[in-house]
Amino acid sequence: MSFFKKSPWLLHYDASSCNGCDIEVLACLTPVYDVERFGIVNTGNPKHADILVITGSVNEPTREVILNLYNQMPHPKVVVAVGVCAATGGIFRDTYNVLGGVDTVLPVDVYVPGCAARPEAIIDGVVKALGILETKAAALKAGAAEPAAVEGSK
Amino acid sequence: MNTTWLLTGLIALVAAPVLGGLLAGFDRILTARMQGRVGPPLFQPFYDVFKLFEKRGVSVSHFQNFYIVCFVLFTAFATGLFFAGQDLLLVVFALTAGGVFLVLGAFSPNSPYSTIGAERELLQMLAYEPMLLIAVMGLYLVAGTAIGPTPAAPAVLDTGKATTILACPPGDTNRLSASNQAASVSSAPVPASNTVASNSTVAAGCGATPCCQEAGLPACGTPASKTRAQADRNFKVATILHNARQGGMGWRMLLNLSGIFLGFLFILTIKLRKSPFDLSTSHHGHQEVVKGLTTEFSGKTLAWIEIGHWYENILLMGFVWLFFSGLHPAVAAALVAAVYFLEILVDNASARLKWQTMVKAAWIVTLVLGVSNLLFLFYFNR
Amino acid sequence: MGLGKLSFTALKGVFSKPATRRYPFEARPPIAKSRGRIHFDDGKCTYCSLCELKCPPDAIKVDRQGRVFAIDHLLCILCGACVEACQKGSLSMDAKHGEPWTEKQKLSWHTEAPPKPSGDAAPKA
Amino acid sequence: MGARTIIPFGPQHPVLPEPIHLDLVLEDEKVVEAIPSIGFIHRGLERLAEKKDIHEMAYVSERICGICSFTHGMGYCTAIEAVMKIDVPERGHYLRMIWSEMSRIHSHLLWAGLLADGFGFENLFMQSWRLRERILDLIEETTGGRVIFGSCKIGGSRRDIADDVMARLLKELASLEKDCHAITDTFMEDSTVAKRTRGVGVIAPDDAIALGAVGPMLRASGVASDSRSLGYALYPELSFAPIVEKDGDCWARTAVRVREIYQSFDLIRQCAAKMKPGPVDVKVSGNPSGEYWARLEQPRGEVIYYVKGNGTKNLERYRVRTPTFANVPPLVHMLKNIDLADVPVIVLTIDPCISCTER
Repeated sequence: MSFFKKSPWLLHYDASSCNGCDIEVLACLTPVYDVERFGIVNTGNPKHADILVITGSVNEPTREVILNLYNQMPHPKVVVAVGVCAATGGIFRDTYNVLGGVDTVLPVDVYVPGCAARPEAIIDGVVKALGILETKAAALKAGAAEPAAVEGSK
Repeated sequence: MNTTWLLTGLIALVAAPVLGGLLAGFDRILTARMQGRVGPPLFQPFYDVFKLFEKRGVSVSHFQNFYIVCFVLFTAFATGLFFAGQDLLLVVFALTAGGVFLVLGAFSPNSPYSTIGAERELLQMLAYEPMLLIAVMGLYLVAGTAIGPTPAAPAVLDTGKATTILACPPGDTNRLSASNQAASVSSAPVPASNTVASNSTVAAGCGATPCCQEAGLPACGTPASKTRAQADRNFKVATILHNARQGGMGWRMLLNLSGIFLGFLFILTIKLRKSPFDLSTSHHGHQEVVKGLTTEFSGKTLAWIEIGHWYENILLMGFVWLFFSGLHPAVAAALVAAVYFLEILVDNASARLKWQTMVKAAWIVTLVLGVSNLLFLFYFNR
Repeated sequence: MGLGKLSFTALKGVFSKPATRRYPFEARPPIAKSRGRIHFDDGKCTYCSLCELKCPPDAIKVDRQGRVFAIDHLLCILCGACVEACQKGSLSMDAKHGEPWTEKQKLSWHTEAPPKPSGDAAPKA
Repeated sequence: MGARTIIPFGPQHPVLPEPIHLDLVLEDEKVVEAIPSIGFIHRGLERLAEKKDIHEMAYVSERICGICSFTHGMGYCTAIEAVMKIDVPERGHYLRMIWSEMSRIHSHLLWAGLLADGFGFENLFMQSWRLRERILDLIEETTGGRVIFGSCKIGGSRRDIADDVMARLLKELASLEKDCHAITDTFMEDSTVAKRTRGVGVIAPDDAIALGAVGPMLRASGVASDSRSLGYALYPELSFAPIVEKDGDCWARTAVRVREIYQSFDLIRQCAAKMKPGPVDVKVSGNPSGEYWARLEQPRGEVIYYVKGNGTKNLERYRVRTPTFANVPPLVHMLKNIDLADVPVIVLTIDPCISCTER
């Protein structure tokens, strides 16, 4: 029996989003969507978090930050890419400063489509991520080695 | 300490985290409802802590976790002591020691956020500690037996019902029996065997309960005058409870301590880390120092900090109970719940203030409400 | 000036129904115009590729010869330009939002073998 | 004591939903200096004008920022329309104004929540966002999107608001306006809030002008400057006056925005009253040639769109000067010799939109 499913704490980082998905992630925490019903708390602190929610595409300066945040999170952890920019780079894919989706830097577990992703879609995505989190927790419990920290190729 | 009290202390050690977790669960649901949302399940705090135990931790310095163990041990120790009816002063200092360890733990990783959190926690201690001590003194003056008048010249007052020694809080029927021998016998509750059985109900009521001994009062059969000195000056929780209940102080206890009680409510907001004063760390990490004190802790250590807070909260609620201890237990319980509700309401109706404001406000409250109440007890309520 | 201006609202919250929509358990009534996800109806499509032309993020790829319509939902910004461009009404906006995926499905949608080899009489604008 | 510490504030920080990085040089808890570094969300959006055609650029322009998205789309379209000399039908203008005022309400309520969160008033944050959801519902009902409206196109509006929807919208807005008072009264009158905002981050009118402040920031310092009075769209048809406060502190900036919420309610009512049935858009053909500066009033202040067309379907140059960019110098000016606890409050009262600023 794992408690990860009942108490997932998330950390939100705006990689280079237009704020649209950002404010929808925040809206999930507020009365109308209230994800605290599932025990989800926005910790704002990588050391407390289980789920890394990233909005927006990755560019050169944020890449380091994302890696830093991800590596500071203790295991087990999952990554949810919210919005099309976080998934593929979206409409900004072609610009000179965008490297692409979050998966160019980190292993992404769940992609949430939408521009901007709706709070309902984000809730669905996080709920889906919980299953993955639990599998990872079970693997760790069974004695699997901790996955190595993700290194950025400079 | 007799076995009954020892047992309650041990039970409290086990029960406090459970109750504290439930209290936190209620707190989160109520807070959510006040904010117009549904909120988490009642057992959410337990889920959180169990999850944290499963999670891997990251620690920056080796001492970090050791300090937290000390924090939890001291807090639990303080809680145990309190519910074992032991010395209130010791409880307060053990609690403070726990707090100091938490601060040390937060200092040790050397991260800027947790350092600022630790500094703020120290400022918070600076703000609430005087009032906490005044509260202890107030309780002591009113119900901690008494700083009796010198045996040679007891002041005598006609309460209308019977002649009572003034130093005894009004309505303290225990002392009625003693009034026969007012000049020579102490103001301490007189064991049944020593008393002229003029007021048999009271005497029996007192003698029948084992609380005289539990409270460390002169054992039945010993001449009261001999042990008077140690019985008189006593900070024990058991004594306070005994005097308040057996003495039937009722509302008068709260009335006599009204200033101190209000002041205590004020600092309770700091201690419970509620909104106007949740400077060093708060339940939600939306603030300038992220999570302040707890920023650098993770996994098991964070879970232990949470458990430590549960202990602390139950201890504080027990402290609040002391103010109501003269009342019927059901009334007292309802009042304690009301106090907690009030704290949640205040949490949800105020912004976080700055530390300067906090220290200033806490000290003004301490001076105005606490000290004046104390002076009143010293000079007018002897 | 006053202390606790919000306490009345807070107290009212304790005794009234919360504003929360319990989403996964109770979905709210759909709003008709809501832009949730592009729906493709393969029966009507003539593979004219007008939608591909109008799509700002180039999420739609149409192979006119092979009669393949492909849309990448992880690129689609839900602007609805393709729906407006579509002359045959084979594209429409679904009010329901898209589902989360654990894997990227790059070209995730329909492939259609030509049912009638009448050539591409696509209605070009 | 006196030892300096540097607090890294951002790019990931719970009080900042957006990545801006400030190195706060502290002496104890006093901020001696704040060194901002930006560039975390630069995407290179303006350059996309070379790859997307002018009609697609309207969607791209909306994604400059998700909070004031509608104004971005509208500003871009206004500029292009001026270059191409397109006359937008009256109803199209009114619809645009209704949506832009709705987005102002949504933006200000959102900001109010974030500010409340900045000074640790969680309930106020929740209550503000609870009300904001109601305006978002109206936006979704009329445009189909919650934060990205996608309703502005070159030549007018992509959607119309039916009369029955409009009637419902006005009714809901009236009830929302009534409910807003509980929140705004708290912002204006609660003493714990006043303790955190009054006298904090004061900026004098002269400084505000000299440092180039715009929008509510400038109006809070007593300068009546509102780009809506320049007369884009059909704002000259409506009666309103710029909202001005004198104190120039965080409280005054809050007051300006709070009063603007009610002003926007009023403007929407005026628009609805003046609107007549008719077409909402005109057909656009051809490519722009020439250049234009469009100045609009965003929730955050004056925003400028520069477009330069060369007769092809792609723009030669597209440039946006956003209000937050103009408000950063006054912010850095205010962030000196204050408490660390005041930093989030001051940063938030400029209503930073980093995503606009860096695009």
